[in-house]
Amino acid sequence: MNVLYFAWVRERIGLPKEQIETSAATVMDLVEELRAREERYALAFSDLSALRVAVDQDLSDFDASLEGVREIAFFPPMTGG
Amino acid sequence: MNVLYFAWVRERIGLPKEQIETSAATVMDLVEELRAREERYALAFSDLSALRVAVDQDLSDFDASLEGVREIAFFPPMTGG
Amino acid sequence: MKILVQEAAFDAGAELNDFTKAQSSMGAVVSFTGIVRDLDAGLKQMDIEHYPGMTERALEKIASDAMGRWNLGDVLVIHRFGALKPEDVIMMVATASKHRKVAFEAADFLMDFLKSRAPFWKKEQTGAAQDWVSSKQEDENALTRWE
Amino acid sequence: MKILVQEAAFDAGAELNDFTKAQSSMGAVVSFTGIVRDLDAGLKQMDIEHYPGMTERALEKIASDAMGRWNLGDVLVIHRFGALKPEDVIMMVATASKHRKVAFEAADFLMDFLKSRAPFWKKEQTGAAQDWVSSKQEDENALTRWE
Repeated sequence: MNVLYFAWVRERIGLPKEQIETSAATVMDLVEELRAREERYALAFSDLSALRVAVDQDLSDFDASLEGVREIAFFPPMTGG
Repeated sequence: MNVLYFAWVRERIGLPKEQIETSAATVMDLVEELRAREERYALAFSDLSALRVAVDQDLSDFDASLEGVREIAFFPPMTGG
Repeated sequence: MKILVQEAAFDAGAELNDFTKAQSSMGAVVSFTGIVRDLDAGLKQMDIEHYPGMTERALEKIASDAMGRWNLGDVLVIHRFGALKPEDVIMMVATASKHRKVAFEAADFLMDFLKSRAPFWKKEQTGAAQDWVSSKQEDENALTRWE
Repeated sequence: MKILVQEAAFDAGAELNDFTKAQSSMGAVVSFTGIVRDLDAGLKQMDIEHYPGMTERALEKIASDAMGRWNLGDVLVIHRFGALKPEDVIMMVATASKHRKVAFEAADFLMDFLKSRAPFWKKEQTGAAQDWVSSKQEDENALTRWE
Protein backbone atom coordinates (compact mmCIF):
# COMPACT_ATOMS: atom_id res chain seq x y z
CA MET A 1 0.00 0.00 0.00
CA ASN A 2 1.24 3.51 -0.81
CA VAL A 3 1.30 5.73 2.25
CA LEU A 4 1.67 9.48 1.69
CA TYR A 5 2.45 12.24 4.15
CA PHE A 6 1.92 15.96 3.70
CA ALA A 7 2.91 19.23 5.39
CA TRP A 8 4.24 18.82 8.97
CA VAL A 9 3.34 15.11 8.99
CA ARG A 10 5.75 14.68 6.08
CA GLU A 11 8.37 16.76 7.90
CA ARG A 12 8.07 14.81 11.16
CA ILE A 13 8.21 11.45 9.49
CA GLY A 14 10.93 12.65 7.16
CA LEU A 15 9.61 11.38 3.88
CA PRO A 16 6.73 12.16 1.52
CA LYS A 17 5.78 8.64 0.57
CA GLU A 18 6.53 5.00 1.30
CA GLN A 19 5.34 1.56 0.32
CA ILE A 20 4.10 -0.43 3.28
CA GLU A 21 3.20 -4.10 3.47
CA THR A 22 0.47 -4.39 6.04
CA SER A 23 -2.41 -6.58 7.06
CA ALA A 24 -4.07 -3.77 9.00
CA ALA A 25 -7.84 -3.92 8.64
CA THR A 26 -8.55 -0.26 9.30
CA VAL A 27 -6.79 3.09 9.12
CA MET A 28 -6.53 3.03 12.90
CA ASP A 29 -4.82 -0.38 12.83
CA LEU A 30 -2.27 1.02 10.38
CA VAL A 31 -1.72 4.06 12.61
CA GLU A 32 -1.01 1.72 15.57
CA GLU A 33 1.45 -0.24 13.44
CA LEU A 34 3.28 2.92 12.41
CA ARG A 35 3.30 4.34 15.94
CA ALA A 36 4.99 1.14 17.17
CA ARG A 37 7.69 1.36 14.52
CA GLU A 38 9.78 4.38 15.46
CA GLU A 39 9.72 7.51 17.58
CA ARG A 40 9.19 9.83 14.58
CA TYR A 41 5.97 7.98 13.69
CA ALA A 42 4.80 8.00 17.29
CA LEU A 43 5.41 11.74 17.32
CA ALA A 44 3.65 12.41 14.01
CA PHE A 45 0.61 10.36 15.10
CA SER A 46 0.53 11.47 18.74
CA ASP A 47 -2.60 13.63 18.39
CA LEU A 48 -5.08 12.23 15.90
CA SER A 49 -7.46 15.14 16.35
CA ALA A 50 -4.81 17.23 14.55
CA LEU A 51 -4.71 14.78 11.63
CA ARG A 52 -6.84 14.02 8.62
CA VAL A 53 -6.76 10.93 6.46
CA ALA A 54 -7.59 10.31 2.82
CA VAL A 55 -8.27 6.80 1.54
CA ASP A 56 -7.74 6.41 -2.21
CA GLN A 57 -7.83 10.21 -2.47
CA ASP A 58 -11.13 10.67 -0.66
CA LEU A 59 -11.29 12.29 2.75
CA SER A 60 -12.11 9.52 5.21
CA ASP A 61 -12.22 8.45 8.86
CA PHE A 62 -9.76 6.61 11.07
CA ASP A 63 -12.14 3.68 11.40
CA ALA A 64 -12.37 3.22 7.62
CA SER A 65 -11.60 -0.22 6.22
CA LEU A 66 -8.40 -0.72 4.23
CA GLU A 67 -9.78 -3.58 2.17
CA GLY A 68 -8.80 -3.11 -1.48
CA VAL A 69 -7.23 0.25 -0.71
CA ARG A 70 -4.17 1.22 -2.76
CA GLU A 71 -3.30 4.64 -1.37
CA ILE A 72 -3.65 6.25 2.02
CA ALA A 73 -2.54 9.74 2.99
CA PHE A 74 -2.06 11.46 6.34
CA PHE A 75 -1.96 15.24 6.73
CA PRO A 76 -3.01 18.15 8.95
CA PRO A 77 -6.32 19.98 8.39
CA MET A 78 -6.21 21.66 5.02
CA THR A 79 -5.58 25.36 4.58
CA GLY A 80 -6.40 26.14 0.97
CA GLY A 81 -8.00 29.21 -0.55
CA MET B 1 -37.10 75.54 -8.67
CA ASN B 2 -35.66 73.00 -11.09
CA VAL B 3 -37.92 70.01 -11.54
CA LEU B 4 -36.43 66.91 -13.19
CA TYR B 5 -38.13 63.82 -14.54
CA PHE B 6 -36.54 60.46 -15.33
CA ALA B 7 -37.46 57.24 -17.13
CA TRP B 8 -41.19 56.80 -17.83
CA VAL B 9 -42.06 59.89 -15.77
CA ARG B 10 -39.97 61.91 -18.21
CA GLU B 11 -41.65 60.18 -21.15
CA ARG B 12 -45.20 60.77 -19.86
CA ILE B 13 -44.60 64.41 -19.07
CA GLY B 14 -42.66 64.83 -22.28
CA LEU B 15 -39.64 66.70 -20.98
CA PRO B 16 -36.61 65.95 -18.82
CA LYS B 17 -36.51 69.19 -16.87
CA GLU B 18 -38.33 72.42 -16.29
CA GLN B 19 -38.11 75.53 -14.17
CA ILE B 20 -41.21 76.01 -12.01
CA GLU B 21 -42.20 79.01 -9.92
CA THR B 22 -44.09 77.67 -6.97
CA SER B 23 -45.05 78.53 -3.42
CA ALA B 24 -45.72 74.87 -2.61
CA ALA B 25 -44.62 74.10 0.97
CA THR B 26 -44.09 70.36 0.49
CA VAL B 27 -43.37 67.89 -2.30
CA MET B 28 -46.98 66.76 -2.08
CA ASP B 29 -48.22 70.34 -2.58
CA LEU B 30 -46.07 70.59 -5.71
CA VAL B 31 -47.44 67.27 -6.97
CA GLU B 32 -51.00 68.60 -6.52
CA GLU B 33 -50.10 71.77 -8.42
CA LEU B 34 -48.62 69.76 -11.30
CA ARG B 35 -51.57 67.32 -11.39
CA ALA B 36 -53.94 70.27 -11.77
CA ARG B 37 -51.95 71.68 -14.68
CA GLU B 38 -52.45 69.24 -17.53
CA GLU B 39 -53.58 65.71 -18.26
CA ARG B 40 -50.00 64.45 -18.87
CA TYR B 41 -49.00 65.52 -15.34
CA ALA B 42 -52.12 63.99 -13.83
CA LEU B 43 -51.24 60.77 -15.64
CA ALA B 44 -47.58 60.75 -14.59
CA PHE B 45 -48.52 61.40 -10.95
CA SER B 46 -51.61 59.19 -10.82
CA ASP B 47 -50.02 56.49 -8.64
CA LEU B 48 -47.55 57.89 -6.14
CA SER B 49 -46.67 54.43 -4.82
CA ALA B 50 -44.96 53.87 -8.19
CA LEU B 51 -42.93 57.07 -7.82
CA ARG B 52 -39.86 58.16 -5.93
CA VAL B 53 -38.71 61.69 -5.22
CA ALA B 54 -35.29 63.22 -4.66
CA VAL B 55 -34.92 66.62 -3.01
CA ASP B 56 -31.63 68.34 -3.80
CA GLN B 57 -30.31 64.97 -5.00
CA ASP B 58 -31.18 63.05 -1.87
CA LEU B 59 -33.89 60.41 -1.85
CA SER B 60 -36.80 61.89 0.12
CA ASP B 61 -40.50 61.63 0.98
CA PHE B 62 -43.60 63.23 -0.46
CA ASP B 63 -44.22 65.12 2.76
CA ALA B 64 -40.74 66.71 2.71
CA SER B 65 -40.56 70.49 2.98
CA LEU B 66 -39.51 72.48 -0.09
CA GLU B 67 -38.07 75.37 1.92
CA GLY B 68 -34.72 76.40 0.44
CA VAL B 69 -34.85 73.56 -2.07
CA ARG B 70 -33.33 74.20 -5.48
CA GLU B 71 -33.86 70.91 -7.26
CA ILE B 72 -36.51 68.25 -7.11
CA ALA B 73 -36.69 65.07 -9.18
CA PHE B 74 -39.44 62.53 -9.82
CA PHE B 75 -38.77 59.03 -11.11
CA PRO B 76 -39.82 55.39 -10.83
CA PRO B 77 -38.08 53.01 -8.41
CA MET B 78 -34.47 52.63 -9.44
CA THR B 79 -33.16 49.61 -11.32
CA GLY B 80 -29.38 49.86 -11.22
CA GLY B 81 -26.77 47.18 -10.92
CA MET C 1 -12.45 54.44 -3.00
CA LYS C 2 -12.79 54.65 -6.75
CA ILE C 3 -16.21 55.45 -8.16
CA LEU C 4 -16.79 55.90 -11.87
CA VAL C 5 -20.04 56.69 -13.68
CA GLN C 6 -19.38 56.61 -17.38
CA GLU C 7 -20.84 55.99 -20.82
CA ALA C 8 -17.70 54.30 -22.17
CA ALA C 9 -17.08 50.58 -21.95
CA PHE C 10 -14.46 49.46 -19.42
CA ASP C 11 -12.24 46.42 -18.98
CA ALA C 12 -13.49 44.63 -15.86
CA GLY C 13 -10.49 42.28 -15.79
CA ALA C 14 -7.98 45.13 -15.97
CA GLU C 15 -9.91 46.98 -13.25
CA LEU C 16 -9.86 43.86 -11.06
CA ASN C 17 -6.11 43.48 -11.56
CA ASP C 18 -5.43 47.14 -10.74
CA PHE C 19 -7.62 46.91 -7.66
CA THR C 20 -5.94 43.68 -6.52
CA LYS C 21 -2.41 44.98 -7.11
CA ALA C 22 -3.08 47.98 -4.89
CA GLN C 23 -3.69 45.63 -1.92
CA SER C 24 -0.84 44.35 0.24
CA SER C 25 -2.29 43.58 3.65
CA MET C 26 -5.67 42.45 2.34
CA GLY C 27 -5.82 38.80 1.33
CA ALA C 28 -9.35 38.66 -0.09
CA VAL C 29 -10.85 40.43 -3.09
CA VAL C 30 -14.45 39.89 -4.20
CA SER C 31 -15.86 41.30 -7.42
CA PHE C 32 -19.31 41.42 -8.93
CA THR C 33 -19.81 42.06 -12.62
CA GLY C 34 -23.24 42.78 -14.11
CA ILE C 35 -23.76 41.85 -17.75
CA VAL C 36 -26.58 42.73 -20.16
CA ARG C 37 -28.50 39.46 -20.35
CA ASP C 38 -29.99 38.46 -23.66
CA LEU C 39 -33.78 37.88 -23.58
CA ASP C 40 -35.87 35.08 -25.08
CA ALA C 41 -37.53 37.69 -27.29
CA GLY C 42 -34.09 38.84 -28.44
CA LEU C 43 -32.73 41.99 -26.84
CA LYS C 44 -31.66 44.65 -29.34
CA GLN C 45 -30.45 47.25 -26.91
CA MET C 46 -30.52 48.22 -23.26
CA ASP C 47 -30.64 51.93 -22.49
CA ILE C 48 -29.50 53.01 -19.08
CA GLU C 49 -30.67 56.42 -17.94
CA HIS C 50 -29.22 58.04 -14.85
CA TYR C 51 -29.41 61.24 -12.81
CA PRO C 52 -26.04 63.00 -13.22
CA GLY C 53 -24.89 64.45 -9.94
CA MET C 54 -27.20 62.42 -7.74
CA THR C 55 -25.75 59.19 -9.12
CA GLU C 56 -22.24 60.05 -7.97
CA ARG C 57 -23.54 61.21 -4.58
CA ALA C 58 -25.54 58.03 -4.10
CA LEU C 59 -22.67 55.73 -5.10
CA GLU C 60 -20.26 57.57 -2.83
CA LYS C 61 -22.66 57.26 0.07
CA ILE C 62 -23.14 53.53 -0.53
CA ALA C 63 -19.38 52.95 -0.80
CA SER C 64 -18.67 55.07 2.31
CA ASP C 65 -21.34 53.20 4.24
CA ALA C 66 -19.62 49.92 3.34
CA MET C 67 -16.20 51.29 4.36
CA GLY C 68 -17.68 52.45 7.68
CA ARG C 69 -19.42 49.19 8.37
CA TRP C 70 -16.57 46.76 7.62
CA ASN C 71 -12.81 46.84 7.79
CA LEU C 72 -12.09 47.10 4.09
CA GLY C 73 -8.87 47.84 2.25
CA ASP C 74 -10.74 49.52 -0.57
CA VAL C 75 -13.94 49.66 -2.58
CA LEU C 76 -14.39 50.01 -6.34
CA VAL C 77 -17.64 50.91 -8.13
CA ILE C 78 -18.00 51.40 -11.89
CA HIS C 79 -21.41 51.85 -13.55
CA ARG C 80 -22.14 52.62 -17.17
CA PHE C 81 -25.05 54.56 -18.67
CA GLY C 82 -26.21 54.98 -22.27
CA ALA C 83 -26.89 52.40 -24.96
CA LEU C 84 -25.64 48.85 -24.27
CA LYS C 85 -25.84 45.63 -26.23
CA PRO C 86 -26.37 42.04 -25.01
CA GLU C 87 -23.26 40.68 -23.24
CA ASP C 88 -21.90 44.17 -22.56
CA VAL C 89 -20.62 44.69 -19.03
CA ILE C 90 -22.95 47.14 -17.26
CA MET C 91 -21.17 47.61 -13.98
CA MET C 92 -18.81 46.14 -11.44
CA VAL C 93 -18.00 46.44 -7.77
CA ALA C 94 -14.98 45.10 -5.92
CA THR C 95 -14.09 44.90 -2.24
CA ALA C 96 -10.83 44.01 -0.49
CA SER C 97 -10.50 42.76 3.07
CA LYS C 98 -8.31 40.64 5.30
CA HIS C 99 -11.15 38.12 5.58
CA ARG C 100 -13.16 36.47 2.86
CA LYS C 101 -16.46 36.70 4.73
CA VAL C 102 -16.10 40.45 5.05
CA ALA C 103 -15.18 40.89 1.38
CA PHE C 104 -18.22 38.81 0.33
CA GLU C 105 -20.59 40.57 2.70
CA ALA C 106 -19.47 44.06 1.70
CA ALA C 107 -19.80 43.30 -2.04
CA ASP C 108 -23.26 41.84 -1.42
CA PHE C 109 -24.20 45.00 0.52
CA LEU C 110 -22.90 47.29 -2.26
CA MET C 111 -24.97 45.41 -4.83
CA ASP C 112 -28.15 45.50 -2.76
CA PHE C 113 -27.96 49.26 -2.36
CA LEU C 114 -26.74 49.93 -5.87
CA LYS C 115 -29.76 48.03 -7.15
CA SER C 116 -32.42 50.15 -5.47
CA ARG C 117 -30.74 53.28 -4.14
CA ALA C 118 -28.61 54.52 -7.04
CA PRO C 119 -30.58 56.52 -9.65
CA PHE C 120 -30.29 54.30 -12.72
CA TRP C 121 -33.18 53.11 -14.88
CA LYS C 122 -32.98 50.40 -17.49
CA LYS C 123 -35.05 50.18 -20.66
CA GLU C 124 -35.04 47.08 -22.81
CA GLN C 125 -35.63 47.21 -26.57
CA THR C 126 -36.78 43.98 -28.18
CA GLY C 127 -37.70 44.60 -31.81
CA ALA C 128 -40.62 47.04 -31.84
CA ALA C 129 -41.25 46.92 -28.10
CA GLN C 130 -39.55 49.07 -25.50
CA ASP C 131 -40.03 48.47 -21.81
CA TRP C 132 -38.69 50.03 -18.67
CA VAL C 133 -37.37 47.31 -16.40
CA SER C 134 -39.58 47.10 -13.30
CA SER C 135 -38.07 47.21 -9.87
CA LYS C 136 -38.57 44.04 -7.89
CA GLN C 137 -40.06 43.86 -4.44
CA GLU C 138 -37.37 41.33 -3.51
CA ASP C 139 -34.71 43.94 -4.25
CA GLU C 140 -36.38 46.40 -1.90
CA ASN C 141 -36.77 43.65 0.71
CA ALA C 142 -33.09 42.75 0.40
CA LEU C 143 -32.18 46.08 2.02
CA THR C 144 -33.78 45.10 5.31
CA ARG C 145 -31.00 42.53 5.79
CA TRP C 146 -28.60 45.39 6.48
CA GLU C 147 -30.69 47.34 9.01
CA MET D 1 -16.46 23.99 -15.45
CA LYS D 2 -12.82 24.96 -15.65
CA ILE D 3 -10.53 23.76 -12.88
CA LEU D 4 -6.82 24.43 -12.90
CA VAL D 5 -4.19 23.42 -10.34
CA GLN D 6 -0.90 24.90 -11.36
CA GLU D 7 2.44 26.20 -10.20
CA ALA D 8 2.55 29.05 -12.72
CA ALA D 9 1.18 32.50 -12.03
CA PHE D 10 -2.06 33.39 -13.81
CA ASP D 11 -3.78 36.61 -14.84
CA ALA D 12 -6.95 36.82 -12.70
CA GLY D 13 -8.31 39.76 -14.73
CA ALA D 14 -7.89 37.95 -18.04
CA GLU D 15 -9.51 34.83 -16.54
CA LEU D 16 -12.43 36.92 -15.28
CA ASN D 17 -12.87 38.49 -18.72
CA ASP D 18 -12.78 35.11 -20.49
CA PHE D 19 -15.25 33.68 -18.01
CA THR D 20 -17.57 36.69 -18.36
CA LYS D 21 -17.43 36.71 -22.17
CA ALA D 22 -18.51 33.07 -22.29
CA GLN D 23 -21.83 34.03 -20.58
CA SER D 24 -24.82 35.25 -22.58
CA SER D 25 -27.91 34.40 -20.57
CA MET D 26 -26.28 34.90 -17.16
CA GLY D 27 -26.32 38.50 -15.92
CA ALA D 28 -24.26 38.12 -12.75
CA VAL D 29 -20.63 37.10 -12.29
CA VAL D 30 -18.97 36.94 -8.87
CA SER D 31 -15.27 36.35 -8.39
CA PHE D 32 -13.08 35.78 -5.38
CA THR D 33 -9.33 36.30 -5.56
CA GLY D 34 -7.00 35.19 -2.77
CA ILE D 35 -3.74 37.11 -2.40
CA VAL D 36 -0.63 36.32 -0.32
CA ARG D 37 -0.95 38.80 2.53
CA ASP D 38 2.18 40.40 3.89
CA LEU D 39 2.75 39.85 7.63
CA ASP D 40 3.83 42.28 10.34
CA ALA D 41 6.98 40.22 10.78
CA GLY D 42 7.64 40.51 7.04
CA LEU D 43 6.73 37.53 4.91
CA LYS D 44 9.57 36.23 2.73
CA GLN D 45 7.78 33.43 1.02
CA MET D 46 4.65 31.32 1.17
CA ASP D 47 4.98 27.69 0.16
CA ILE D 48 1.86 25.88 -0.88
CA GLU D 49 1.99 22.11 -0.77
CA HIS D 50 -0.75 20.03 -2.33
CA TYR D 51 -1.75 16.43 -2.98
CA PRO D 52 -1.57 15.90 -6.74
CA GLY D 53 -4.49 13.82 -7.94
CA MET D 54 -6.63 14.28 -4.87
CA THR D 55 -6.55 18.06 -5.30
CA GLU D 56 -8.14 17.87 -8.74
CA ARG D 57 -10.70 15.32 -7.51
CA ALA D 58 -11.62 17.47 -4.52
CA LEU D 59 -11.93 20.67 -6.56
CA GLU D 60 -14.06 18.94 -9.17
CA LYS D 61 -16.35 17.58 -6.48
CA ILE D 62 -16.73 21.00 -4.87
CA ALA D 63 -17.44 22.67 -8.22
CA SER D 64 -19.90 19.92 -9.23
CA ASP D 65 -21.67 20.20 -5.89
CA ALA D 66 -22.11 23.95 -6.52
CA MET D 67 -23.42 23.33 -10.06
CA GLY D 68 -25.87 20.77 -8.68
CA ARG D 69 -27.06 22.98 -5.87
CA TRP D 70 -27.64 26.20 -7.82
CA ASN D 71 -28.60 27.15 -11.35
CA LEU D 72 -25.21 28.36 -12.52
CA GLY D 73 -24.00 29.19 -16.00
CA ASP D 74 -20.49 28.11 -15.13
CA VAL D 75 -17.87 27.75 -12.41
CA LEU D 76 -14.16 28.56 -12.55
CA VAL D 77 -11.53 27.44 -10.01
CA ILE D 78 -7.79 28.14 -10.27
CA HIS D 79 -5.39 27.34 -7.43
CA ARG D 80 -1.62 27.64 -7.42
CA PHE D 81 0.96 25.61 -5.52
CA GLY D 82 4.68 26.08 -4.99
CA ALA D 83 6.62 29.14 -3.80
CA LEU D 84 4.73 32.42 -3.71
CA LYS D 85 5.68 35.94 -2.68
CA PRO D 86 3.68 38.61 -0.86
CA GLU D 87 0.98 40.12 -3.11
CA ASP D 88 1.01 37.14 -5.47
CA VAL D 89 -2.41 35.84 -6.42
CA ILE D 90 -2.89 32.39 -4.85
CA MET D 91 -6.21 31.39 -6.30
CA MET D 92 -9.51 32.52 -7.71
CA VAL D 93 -13.03 31.23 -8.14
CA ALA D 94 -15.78 32.67 -10.31
CA THR D 95 -19.48 31.86 -10.65
CA ALA D 96 -22.06 33.00 -13.19
CA SER D 97 -25.81 33.04 -12.67
CA LYS D 98 -28.97 34.83 -13.77
CA HIS D 99 -29.33 36.19 -10.25
CA ARG D 100 -26.81 38.04 -8.12
CA LYS D 101 -27.79 36.27 -4.89
CA VAL D 102 -27.11 32.89 -6.44
CA ALA D 103 -23.75 33.97 -7.88
CA PHE D 104 -22.70 35.34 -4.46
CA GLU D 105 -23.91 32.31 -2.56
CA ALA D 106 -22.24 29.82 -4.89
CA ALA D 107 -18.89 31.66 -4.75
CA ASP D 108 -19.13 31.79 -0.96
CA PHE D 109 -19.86 28.04 -0.91
CA LEU D 110 -16.90 27.26 -3.20
CA MET D 111 -14.57 29.24 -0.96
CA ASP D 112 -15.80 27.60 2.23
CA PHE D 113 -15.16 24.11 0.86
CA LEU D 114 -11.95 25.02 -0.92
CA LYS D 115 -10.64 26.33 2.39
CA SER D 116 -11.07 23.11 4.38
CA ARG D 117 -11.79 20.31 1.90
CA ALA D 118 -9.19 20.76 -0.83
CA PRO D 119 -5.76 19.29 0.05
CA PHE D 120 -3.57 22.39 0.16
CA TRP D 121 -1.28 23.38 3.02
CA LYS D 122 0.37 26.75 3.44
CA LYS D 123 3.71 27.42 5.07
CA GLU D 124 4.87 30.94 5.84
CA GLN D 125 8.54 31.91 5.91
CA THR D 126 9.42 35.04 7.88
CA GLY D 127 13.17 35.43 8.07
CA ALA D 128 14.50 32.43 10.02
CA ALA D 129 11.09 31.13 11.10
CA GLN D 130 8.89 28.79 9.11
CA ASP D 131 5.38 27.97 10.18
CA TRP D 132 2.60 25.90 8.77
CA VAL D 133 -0.56 27.97 8.69
CA SER D 134 -3.05 26.51 11.19
CA SER D 135 -6.56 25.68 10.13
CA LYS D 136 -9.20 27.76 11.87
CA GLN D 137 -12.15 26.34 13.73
CA GLU D 138 -14.30 29.06 12.15
CA ASP D 139 -13.44 27.68 8.70
CA GLU D 140 -14.61 24.23 9.75
CA ASN D 141 -17.72 25.72 11.32
CA ALA D 142 -18.47 27.65 8.13
CA LEU D 143 -19.25 24.38 6.37
CA THR D 144 -22.26 23.72 8.58
CA ARG D 145 -24.03 26.64 6.86
CA TRP D 146 -24.39 24.49 3.76
CA GLU D 147 -25.77 21.33 5.35
